[in-house]
Amino acid sequence: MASDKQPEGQERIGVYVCHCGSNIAGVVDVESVARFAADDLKDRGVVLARDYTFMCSVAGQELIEQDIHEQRLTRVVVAACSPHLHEKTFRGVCERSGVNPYLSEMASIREHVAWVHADKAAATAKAKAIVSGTVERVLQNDPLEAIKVPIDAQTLVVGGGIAGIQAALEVAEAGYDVVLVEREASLGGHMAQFDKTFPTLDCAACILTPKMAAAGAHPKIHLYTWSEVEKVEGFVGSYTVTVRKKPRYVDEDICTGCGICVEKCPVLVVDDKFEAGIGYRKAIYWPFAQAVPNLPVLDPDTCTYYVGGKGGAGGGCKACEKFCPTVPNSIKFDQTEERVTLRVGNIILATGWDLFDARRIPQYGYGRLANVFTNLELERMCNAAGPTGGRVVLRDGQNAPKRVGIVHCVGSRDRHYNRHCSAICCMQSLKLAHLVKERTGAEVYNFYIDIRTPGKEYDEFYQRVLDDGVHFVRGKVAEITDVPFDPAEAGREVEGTLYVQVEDTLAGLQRRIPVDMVVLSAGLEPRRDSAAVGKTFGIACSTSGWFIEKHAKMDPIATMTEGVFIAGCAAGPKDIPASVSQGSAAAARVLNYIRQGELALEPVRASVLEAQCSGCRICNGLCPFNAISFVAERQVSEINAALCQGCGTCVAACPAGAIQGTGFSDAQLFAQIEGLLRDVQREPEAA
Amino acid sequence: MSTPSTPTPFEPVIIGFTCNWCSYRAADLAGTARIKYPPNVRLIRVMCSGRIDPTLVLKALSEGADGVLIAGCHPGECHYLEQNYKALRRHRLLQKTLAQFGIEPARVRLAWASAAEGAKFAGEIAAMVDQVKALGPLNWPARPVPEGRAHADEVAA
Amino acid sequence: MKALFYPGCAMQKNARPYLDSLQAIREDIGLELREVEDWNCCGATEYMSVYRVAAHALVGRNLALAQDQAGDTRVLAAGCSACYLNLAKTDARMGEDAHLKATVNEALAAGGLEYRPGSLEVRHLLDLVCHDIGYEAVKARVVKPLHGLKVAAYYGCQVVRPDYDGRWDDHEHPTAMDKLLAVLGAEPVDWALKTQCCGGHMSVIGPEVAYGLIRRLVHGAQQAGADLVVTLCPMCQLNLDAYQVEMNRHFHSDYRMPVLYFTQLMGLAFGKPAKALGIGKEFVSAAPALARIQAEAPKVAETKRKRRPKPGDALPMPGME
Amino acid sequence: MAATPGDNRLDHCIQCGTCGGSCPSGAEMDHTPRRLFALIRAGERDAVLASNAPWYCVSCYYCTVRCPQDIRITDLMYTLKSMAIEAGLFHDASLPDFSETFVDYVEKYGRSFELGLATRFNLRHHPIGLAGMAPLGLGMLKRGRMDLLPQRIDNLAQLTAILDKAKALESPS
Repeated sequence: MASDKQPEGQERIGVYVCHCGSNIAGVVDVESVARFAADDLKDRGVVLARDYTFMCSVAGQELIEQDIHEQRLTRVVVAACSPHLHEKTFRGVCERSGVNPYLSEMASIREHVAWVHADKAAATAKAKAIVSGTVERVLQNDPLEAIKVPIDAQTLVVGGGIAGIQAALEVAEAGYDVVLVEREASLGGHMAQFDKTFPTLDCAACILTPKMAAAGAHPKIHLYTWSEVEKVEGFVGSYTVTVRKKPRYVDEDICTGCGICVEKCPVLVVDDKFEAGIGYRKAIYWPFAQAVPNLPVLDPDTCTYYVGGKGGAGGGCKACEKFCPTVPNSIKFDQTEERVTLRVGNIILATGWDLFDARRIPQYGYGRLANVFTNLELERMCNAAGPTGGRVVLRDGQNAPKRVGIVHCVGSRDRHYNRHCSAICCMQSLKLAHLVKERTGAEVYNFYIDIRTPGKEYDEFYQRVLDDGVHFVRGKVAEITDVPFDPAEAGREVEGTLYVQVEDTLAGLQRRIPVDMVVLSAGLEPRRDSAAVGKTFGIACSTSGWFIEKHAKMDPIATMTEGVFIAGCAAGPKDIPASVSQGSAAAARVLNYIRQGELALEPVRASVLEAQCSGCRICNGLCPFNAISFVAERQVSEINAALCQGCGTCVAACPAGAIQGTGFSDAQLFAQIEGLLRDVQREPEAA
Repeated sequence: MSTPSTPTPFEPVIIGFTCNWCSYRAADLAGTARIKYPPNVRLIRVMCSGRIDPTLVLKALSEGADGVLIAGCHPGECHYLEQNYKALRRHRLLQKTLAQFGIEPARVRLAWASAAEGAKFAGEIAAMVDQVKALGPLNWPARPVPEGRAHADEVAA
Repeated sequence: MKALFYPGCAMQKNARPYLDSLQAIREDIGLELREVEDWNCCGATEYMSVYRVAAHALVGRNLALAQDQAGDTRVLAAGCSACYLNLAKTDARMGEDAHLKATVNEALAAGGLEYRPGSLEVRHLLDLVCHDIGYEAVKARVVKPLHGLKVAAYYGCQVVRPDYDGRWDDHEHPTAMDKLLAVLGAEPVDWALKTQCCGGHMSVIGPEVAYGLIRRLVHGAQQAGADLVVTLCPMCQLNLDAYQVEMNRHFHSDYRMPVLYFTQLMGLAFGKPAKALGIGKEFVSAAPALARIQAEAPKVAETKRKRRPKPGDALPMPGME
Repeated sequence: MAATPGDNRLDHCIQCGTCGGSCPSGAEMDHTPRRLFALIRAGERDAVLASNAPWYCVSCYYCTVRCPQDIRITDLMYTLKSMAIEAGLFHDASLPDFSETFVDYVEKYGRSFELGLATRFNLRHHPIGLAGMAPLGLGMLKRGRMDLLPQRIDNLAQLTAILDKAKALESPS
């Protein structure tokens, strides 16, 4: 072995081979591995090697502690499970015993050997190679200290839906400042659009409005609605955030929210935001009745002042301005966008979801057939404050449907659109079935592939809907058409009947079920701009567009970027209780950081050896976190340790070898390669 | 079962570089799911496939490995945003370099596996082992690893 | 543009008017077609039902011949949906399945041929006209616009589905032919059945199934106000036209919905005589429908200004972009 | 049986019924395509190969483009038809006969032959129906849309050699 750093006799390594019951010992000859380490790796500094049933047990940990004390170990290798499970455990053992925790290493011989190989001899040989590689690596480890950064107590919450509101309230209630940024003109998010919530049938507004009001009035919550985060700089503890406030054309400080301007505005347009396209609003409008803040917003795309009414652009009716009773006038036609710069220590992203565009499935006829609606349209229709005053009617606005088909999984669980299950549509469809039945007495058919009701009291609600007499047809709807198949079918039905063509898979029959109204349970999709938003905040999206958690199971709130957390549907479809829980959980994580005052970061970081740096700046553009900058006066590049996330790309790219990647240095990796290939017989060089 | 006359079949040794977030976890998942694959690959964990510089690959080959597998997150899913694209570009360039060294480019394989793709990762390993078996032993005489970093300025971007 | 041409069995005979009208308009739109020499039947939907690999070899011979005769073009055009699909399918499958490619080529070798998948671009005539030659070039040749003629563009199945190369805007509601007909001056009607099945081979092996499907299409076109149906496939034309008569007899109905090829309408708009376009050879005469063509474009009624909605008024429809 | 050639994605079927719902002749089939796939999984080979469903497939490809699991259902139907011919299990012999008659003409002449096909098929299976269909045939002849004699390609020997070879490769025995 031609390693740069010879142990020179002073390093004393202990190797521990775990049986993990029979998990490892059933396939790998653990005694043989321990003997190999003790005998063959003696010249590499291994002074003792043991095998033990469960290294992670208290007894196993004590074994190491004892050896450190009695055998004066300086480095420790544990051959057991994946470091993702127990690296922290064994680092802790070292730390308690006075050995720098970063002088320990794990060799994964369970996940990467015992569980994936059946041939015992081959598995044992591979385990030995891995142990050998890990011993070489640990010899090259440097003692490290965790990096400490101070945490600014102010928190940014992005998204004012239920998850964001919850997070903001939790942090504010604990006594810390929160900046809550919402893209729309009011807090509330999608939940504000719903009528009732499953499975309890609470009125969505009744349970949401108090939270919106509390967030709006909280002295610690600084609200920026009709605003977007434009730029994020810095790192955990001290982010600098630029918020862009879009012009509302209404002075927030003067306006009293009396609503005369809205009343007097003569321009009526379809509200395809809050009313999901089935209601109208004015050119100056309230986002909705309970909006927080209680301020109207003016839409320059439809206001006659901007699009040009009588007298051309700049003319227009100006009725809002004329009738505004405040002094000075609240209407500000010349308002422009503003930028606000803020300092925050942590960021919670609760940016939510978009509804699948049902027009993408032409055979379902949405947009073509008048009486095909989306779930969101029906939510608005059911809502007493909605465009129909809570009446469920056909597109004609008059007649109630006598037969309604509800189609599940629209745009979900389908390789052509989204492969994921949208998680809430089964329950939403059941709820809508119940509401339609209750309001109209119509025959209701639910067309489903599987009914998924895995929440508290969810299946009980399904039972209740069965009691209501709602029909269930198991089959993914093939098409919805207004064309009768033949004169006989036409004769049976009235003009305008819709036929839901489906295979009733439980009966094994193709059926055409005539209905008056179809409701498409369109699924949840990632926000269309999620990739760009992810880039702004330095977090990653999956190819499907949902944000990626640090760990899907064990750390679903954190992201790969320290100090940036996600809550609610931004990481995938969730129902209201889950979104609320995540909002609280994200707040708890942030409060934890704030209370600590400073944060210890993993010291896996890159750093520049200035003496070797030639100032070529190749590394400068490579860093995804903008951690590398060029210091002009010294003509070298410099890495900000707090910004660096330790990916090592710059280490690999530096032509001078001037960048050191702590924890994954060239020396460590080279040594590990040598150790791993210790057993490989190389052909003698050609004579 | 082999008769005395047949020589031991060639079992290649392959070094696999895996990233901390996707492919190493995919390997963990393959284990948890007890998906079997050939024991010829020995894994090294790095934080990101963007860390793999050509020197590491050449080092492995010169130390006796018959092949090198580089596995990262899927393009677009990198936990460091887009560093795996850098791995992709370096791999392309490295293959040209290998050809100049007289080494079959197929000995260095690039694969993507998300943390959820244990089965895919196992499949990639099996395919890699077959690929290298077909090529036979590398027998690259031990030689010092190049002092400077090969083409670092070209591979940087 | 230049292309090799695979006419297929139907165009030779039952769809003769399709071929004749194509020949009549070819020069106007600058389409140079060279027939693949000694082509054989594509196997329709039947050969593959009996032999899975040989079916690809049957088509493979055509592809190999075309490839060898290609010269200065890569485009292989077909007019019949089934021919088009079979040629495209064998090309696609050989491209994605190395084993199939080897097997088919081994069979072709018995005839001294070989086909390299991907070496040809298999296209349907309508695709070429709409997407390569383009609406503007077609429009430039229109001398007798088909004003006043309401037409139902009927695409059938196998041109827009499964669409291996992603050439069509939509598998269920394509619009390419509608746009073409609009360019000719005709008025395409909005109907929901434009890609529904004409009955295919069921007209022979299970006529009652086919009659139901034929009636639905003919009735749907009539309900939509169409004077005639325009098609791009000999099989669709045969089922909707010739079997319309049988269907009427079966159901005791009296539908009279003429079915013409898009090339025939192009010819009319280009001022070609009806006879040269094969018009008159259809079972359901198109003459009454064609008599409705006017010299002037019909006036479009002005849209009323929106008034303010009142409670109980119709709800707005979602926009279609 | 589960290893039906032609599509290895059959295992992904979630039994949603999009295929059976979309099928223009789905109402006439004894088993919908979805049910056939369930039967294949259950190992009910004979029931699958005796089904009329593959023969009623009109190759409209609606199921194929709509299938949420991207299963090439239409192509599977072709596979099932050829397997059914080998197994000879269908109840209605007229179904495969049309295909086989068609194949016969193609192999004899290199082109299809509508008159012969229709006559031979109908003579065998619908001798009464044939009389009813005569006006259609006559109409076709009158309009110059049907040949009395089949056309033959020049290099039929080449085609025969190719097809013979392909068939030999298809069922190596």
